[in-house]
Amino acid sequence: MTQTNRLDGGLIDRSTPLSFTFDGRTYGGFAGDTLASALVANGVRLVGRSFKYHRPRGIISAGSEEPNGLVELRAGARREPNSRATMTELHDGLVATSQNRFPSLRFDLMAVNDRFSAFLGAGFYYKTFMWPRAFWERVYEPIIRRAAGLGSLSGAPDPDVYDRGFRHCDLLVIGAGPAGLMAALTAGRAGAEVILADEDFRPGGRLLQERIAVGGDSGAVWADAVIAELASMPNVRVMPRSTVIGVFDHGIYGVLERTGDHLQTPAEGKPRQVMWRVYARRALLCAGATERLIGFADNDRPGIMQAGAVRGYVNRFAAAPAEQVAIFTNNDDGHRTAGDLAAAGVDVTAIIDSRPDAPASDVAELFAGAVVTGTSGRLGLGGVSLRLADGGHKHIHCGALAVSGGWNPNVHLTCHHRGRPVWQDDIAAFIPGEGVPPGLAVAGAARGIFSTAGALADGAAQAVAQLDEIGIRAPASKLPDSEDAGFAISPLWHVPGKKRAWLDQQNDVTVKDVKLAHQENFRAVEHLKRYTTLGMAGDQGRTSNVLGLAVMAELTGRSIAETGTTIYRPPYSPTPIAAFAGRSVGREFRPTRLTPSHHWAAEQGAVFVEAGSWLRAQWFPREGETTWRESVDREVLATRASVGVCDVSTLGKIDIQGGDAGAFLDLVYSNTFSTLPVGKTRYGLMLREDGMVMDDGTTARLGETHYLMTTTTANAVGVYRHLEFVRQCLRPDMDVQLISATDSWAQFAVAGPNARLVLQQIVDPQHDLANDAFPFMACADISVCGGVPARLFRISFSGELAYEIAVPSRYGDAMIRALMEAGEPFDITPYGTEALGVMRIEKGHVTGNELNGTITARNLGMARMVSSKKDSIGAVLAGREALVAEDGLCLVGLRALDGGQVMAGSHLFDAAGPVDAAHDRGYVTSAAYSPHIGASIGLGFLVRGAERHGEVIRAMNPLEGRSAQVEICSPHFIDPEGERLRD
Amino acid sequence: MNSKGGRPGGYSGLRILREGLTGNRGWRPAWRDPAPQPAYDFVIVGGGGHGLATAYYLASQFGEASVAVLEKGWIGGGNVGRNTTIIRSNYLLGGNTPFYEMSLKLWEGLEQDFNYNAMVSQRGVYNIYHSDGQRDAYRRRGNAMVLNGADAELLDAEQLRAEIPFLNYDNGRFPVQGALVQRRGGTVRHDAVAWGYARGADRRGVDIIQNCEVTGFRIQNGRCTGVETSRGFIAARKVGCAVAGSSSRVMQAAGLRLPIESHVLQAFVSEGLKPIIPGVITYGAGHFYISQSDKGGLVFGGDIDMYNSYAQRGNLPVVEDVCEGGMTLMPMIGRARMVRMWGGIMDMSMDGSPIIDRTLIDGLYFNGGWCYGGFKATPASGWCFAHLLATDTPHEVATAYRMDRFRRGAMIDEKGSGAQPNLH
Amino acid sequence: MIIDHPLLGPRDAQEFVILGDAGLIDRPDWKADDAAEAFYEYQYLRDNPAGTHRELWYHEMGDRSWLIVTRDTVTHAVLKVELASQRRRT
Amino acid sequence: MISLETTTALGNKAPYDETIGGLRITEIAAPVLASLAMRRGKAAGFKRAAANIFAGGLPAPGTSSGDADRRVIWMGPDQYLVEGMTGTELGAAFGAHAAVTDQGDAWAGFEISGADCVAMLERLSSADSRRMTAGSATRTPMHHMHCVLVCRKTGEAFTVYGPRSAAQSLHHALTAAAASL
Repeated sequence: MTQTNRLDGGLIDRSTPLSFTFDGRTYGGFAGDTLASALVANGVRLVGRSFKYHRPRGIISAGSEEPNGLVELRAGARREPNSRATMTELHDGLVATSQNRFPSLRFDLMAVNDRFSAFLGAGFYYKTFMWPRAFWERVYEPIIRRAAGLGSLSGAPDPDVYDRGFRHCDLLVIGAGPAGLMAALTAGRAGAEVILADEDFRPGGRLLQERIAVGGDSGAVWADAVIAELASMPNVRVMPRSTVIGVFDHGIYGVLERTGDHLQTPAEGKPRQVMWRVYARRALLCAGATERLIGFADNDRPGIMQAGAVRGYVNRFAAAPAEQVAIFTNNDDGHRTAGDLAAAGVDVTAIIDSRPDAPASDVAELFAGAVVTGTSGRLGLGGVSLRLADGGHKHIHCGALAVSGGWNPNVHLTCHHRGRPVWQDDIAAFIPGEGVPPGLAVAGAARGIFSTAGALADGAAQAVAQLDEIGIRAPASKLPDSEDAGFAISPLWHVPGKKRAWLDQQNDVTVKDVKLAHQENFRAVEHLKRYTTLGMAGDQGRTSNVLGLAVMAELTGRSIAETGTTIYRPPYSPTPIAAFAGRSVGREFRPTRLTPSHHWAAEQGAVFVEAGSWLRAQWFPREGETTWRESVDREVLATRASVGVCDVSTLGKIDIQGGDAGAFLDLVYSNTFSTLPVGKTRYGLMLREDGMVMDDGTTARLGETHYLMTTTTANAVGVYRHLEFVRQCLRPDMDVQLISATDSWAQFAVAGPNARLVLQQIVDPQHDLANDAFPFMACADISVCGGVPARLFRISFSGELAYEIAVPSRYGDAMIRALMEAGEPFDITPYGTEALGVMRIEKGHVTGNELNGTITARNLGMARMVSSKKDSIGAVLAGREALVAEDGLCLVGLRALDGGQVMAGSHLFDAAGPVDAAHDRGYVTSAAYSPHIGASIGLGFLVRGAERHGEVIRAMNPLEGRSAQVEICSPHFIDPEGERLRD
Repeated sequence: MNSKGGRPGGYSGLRILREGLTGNRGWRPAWRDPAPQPAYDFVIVGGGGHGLATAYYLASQFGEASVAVLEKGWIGGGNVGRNTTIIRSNYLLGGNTPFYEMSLKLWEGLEQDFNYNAMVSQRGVYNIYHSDGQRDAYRRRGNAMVLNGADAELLDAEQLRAEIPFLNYDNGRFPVQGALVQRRGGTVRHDAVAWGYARGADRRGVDIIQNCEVTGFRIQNGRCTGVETSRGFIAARKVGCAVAGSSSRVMQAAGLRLPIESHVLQAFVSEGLKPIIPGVITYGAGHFYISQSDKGGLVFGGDIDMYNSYAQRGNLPVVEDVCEGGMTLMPMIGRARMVRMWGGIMDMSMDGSPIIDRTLIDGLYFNGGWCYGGFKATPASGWCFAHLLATDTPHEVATAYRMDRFRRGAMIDEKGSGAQPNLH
Repeated sequence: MIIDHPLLGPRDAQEFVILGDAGLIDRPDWKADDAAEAFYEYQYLRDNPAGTHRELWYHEMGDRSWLIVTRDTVTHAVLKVELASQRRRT
Repeated sequence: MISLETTTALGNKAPYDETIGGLRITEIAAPVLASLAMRRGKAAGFKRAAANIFAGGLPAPGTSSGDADRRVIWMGPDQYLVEGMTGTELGAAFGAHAAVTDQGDAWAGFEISGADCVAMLERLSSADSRRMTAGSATRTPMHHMHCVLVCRKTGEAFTVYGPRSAAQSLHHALTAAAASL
């Protein structure tokens, strides 16, 4: 476990050694390492294989832009494919595995692709694999799919939990580098509510990676001091390990906090990550900049890194990329790298500076005006070949090459509202341009201010300016001194040559691919991106896009500014799907509503079913019953024979009060309610404005100015919304008040010939339930069981003598037990939604199956209920020609002949004739076995159905190869005259 | 040239070999960049999938030689380049099913027809159901499909589990009871559809003119005689608009008000992963559907953001809603990382179904209102629109897509949600 | 998105349900001679502007107010929010 | 005559009461609540009656008024939720000036107290509980449930009301959030 490339110093905690494995081999590291820095310290250069050509790849960066250093992290159900080694905080026992190779990382059979690269250029797959046709799914595609993709999911459910959270602040500071720290400090001292978010586990940004003094101290020491002061402010919240993933409308930011990823596993009940929705009045983007590479032949060998990353590994993590390091640069940054390496005692074998006027170096041999034309080494860099200023050639041995192609400001978040960055020549990079999200400002390197002093000053100034916009005066903080070097660059995008020069290493896009795209007229930047897949990988091309655009600009003879750029989209860096879902998953996906009798029903061993957001008893199996049908048939027969009870509390209940309540109902119902006497209930039909039936239900008049509407379970919320729309938007002049009473009442249907006898033992004696005293469709406020307030409605869904009795929900559990006790002499039978469904079909009552949003009152045979004497919603558009056509659909009853089965979803066809779309006459909406009739029956819609009662037709279900002969009949299978209801 | 590649410059495996061995110097532009002619017989406004397909079929099926496609920006930059690539014909209503089935049949022969591999991949579309009522609705739909000559199967939970074991069968809020499956459904590489039609049309003489924005219609006594563009006036015998997403904006220039609202639909893609999702899977108890691309990315989406928008970007609530559904249906995707979210602008019509029809203005034709159905409809939409433009009669499978159906009450409302576009 | 509720101040748009074009407030007269045509246009035709749009939002997870929100459909900027019940008919 | 016992929203005889970390979560056994809505055109009488029985009169949007045993929570324009009075009592006090509906059985109520209140509520609601002071009240969604959040003591004590039928789900959300801190 010797860390061969570990240097002295750095910001790691040597007192806390850690052990981890990569591809099964055990290595050592220290607290404060990332997986990447620990691998570097252990001299591991080869970490992965590329996407298309399976080229050996190593770590390039020290940040979230890493395109190559992707590993499968952890094991079992917690496996995390494509995890950036550079963003993985090392913990003891960490397990990492390389991906996209077979059988091993060092020997990968798929590397053969590399030899055929001439045939695998950009978009090659669009041009072949077309013959024979059937071969695509069977042969070609499976091969391509297996070859594609990097890591693999475990296939097991994610065992961790994720939280969602909401935070509000005056100023959100994004990034804790010099600009961000200075901004947060300025705003914090001014008393503003501040959130400082940084994706790193240790705030400081590049201050941690450079040897740059700030205020006379090292950058890291200064950063620690600032963080300490911020931590002491109650109005400031510092959020390390927190990535701002997206900018959404009106100052809403998505922030992913990795609360558990630095642990082996999160503690029980604690989230792995929290997705914060941050509401920020203002935000400041201090995300710094990302260093570009340079395109040259075989520039993807393990050991070739960003120069800034090399500094980071040496200075922050005390890890040398190799014993001998060469530098290839087109700007001064390369020289800073040389200085840092030399100071750390690493041998700098050469500085290759493409600028003829490169500044002299006192730490290494300088090749001014030279470029790298090629590299050697199979699984890791062995050396580089140069073309010197004088045209001569030279080979230099080195284990690592630090490349600096210039810096791209991290403008990503400024593009999230489709803003387009603009080109700035002097730094040869895009900076934030038009369309930056309102409320978001940019400071420091993120807008091209590359010096430390410049970043510190800009951070402070921007914070003051942003707070000023929201009326918070912030005194300017005193700025610490730091370096203020200028930035000199002369762009070099790629070194021309025959061999492949990589631009996008994650997607294996080379200069040749861009040339081909140009040749085939995929020249618009979006075509370039989509055809070559440049910048479409997980890093969204952070290190590669600009190179590709520059090459295209070269080919078209336009400037980069004219060529333009594609834009970045959320998330800023790849974000687990589970983190967006939070706790609303599995059984908690949506709330579960329980009926007041739920616990009692569970005691009875009821089988439950989801009914919208509710759980309802579906049936109550009894000892010895082997099929659900047995239970349901028994419940139906027992109810029709004696008495049954069912919890119907789920029906929507809306309390409607006011002097205009009746007129209001006349408008929302197609029939009239203003004439309904107090103490009476009426069936109401509610239409949408387009004339289709929206809902139906019974509404009771409890007083002169007081109605109680019931809705179907499914539409309770929608109907309430609709009533508020009518009340507030259409008739604000009316005196109407609404409130939902759905949850307030436990309501039970008591149905069957003995229903009255049961209720008489529950209802307090002063209330007369005799038929003439409390007739069909009567309703009243009553009391039960000695003074408990209750409501009684004489309504029936089953077609039997029936009541619905309601008590306040807190009495619901007691009430069902009371009804069962009172009903015992009559063998009262609890029934569930299945029996309820059977009985309503037998009675011809429609529900959601029939009211499917395309059905008119006319289709239901209820055209007469649409009053033409008053204004009611939907009445006018219900009269459109196609909706009143003679050959419209009519609700019919269907009765299976000779033991056949009616199946809902079957289509209806005449007794004879072809079975095809042209001869389709309708469809079955509901079906059930009717123990009462002794046959399978159903409801359905049939063209001209009303005229065809008595005819025998076919209910066809070719989908499942089933069919049935059915007789068309009235939808009312039992008691069509409704006598049972009335006695 | 070789037999498989069709005409000179055709694409084929042999061609790839030959080019590979000779430095890939022989590849030619997939389409030209011609300057606009002063006049064409047919001007198609909109260089998206539907516009390019219309031009392609005008040339290949109706022998029209004088056709131009005018595109404001770069071709394929609209919804054909920003959708979730699904093809299927699992529709319920008579006005729709034959049309989408025709489209699916065209997809099945498309690549050979236009000599471009758009990766039409019929790996199956699974619509999961979670209740008896939903099963019955799917049975009605599946029967409608079969009756219209499409393929459909109704699986119960056990049959489904045998094919897709990784769904959350036992611990979800709503039980997984089974699925309606269309095995001929699947996915297509969306950009390639635009490029394939463009290349095919171009090689048949169609002028594809990019960076040419239509700013108005020249209408003389009730007849459209051409279009004003950012590159000057272009005369046309007939003008066809296929600009879904911007339909209202463009048709307003002709003084027309449409039964359409524009809404943003978001979509998402994960990092490349080894194959794990077999076909297209849609959740029946929430807003989530998913497939896996040939590159390995999980491509998924859900419902629109609900508010009217032309912004091509959405907001967090819908992202979260989609991921909640995904995690509940298949909790194994939790640790897969989303790399990009984006939005496309939908022409949401008043009944959820499209319009392919003449307008009140002679010589001006309209194709739009595609809601989410646009991508899968591309071939049939192009063919039927070409048919209407060339013959002035609607194609038999598109007769229901009339502009006046709302006035007559003949809506084609698959969801039954009525005249509220954001519910379709 | 955030809707600046006239009574409650800024609220997350997630608390709301969006119906659509605010024109739905101006329901035609059912007795008028052209009622059929008027209701057709009222129910089915939209301006659908790319720009300023008046629309109806319902604060379902909040105070149950119906609001008229004036919003730019290109930038999503919210320009004005009023209580529907307080509106002056235009 | 059979007599009826009441159960709590969670379906038990005794209310739930648990301390998780620094948080105590208590189910309100039998909420006494009623909805109070002003009848159109009865503003004067309505306000007069309110002034008589509620300390501080009617609350402004986003707040509540009254005293310890009778609080009025602003729910919507001209609509309030009254704690500590039944519909009958309210009806008597307001007569024809108000529409009154009992709501004690419509809501499940939970008291939350402890130093971590805000940290917990941050995981549940977009309401800025950090800035809520004693008396602040707002309707806010929690895990897809329509809830009412009332601040009793700044930063230290809150009440959450949610749909009674969803009491189990609300309870799960509250306890999970408390445990996740």
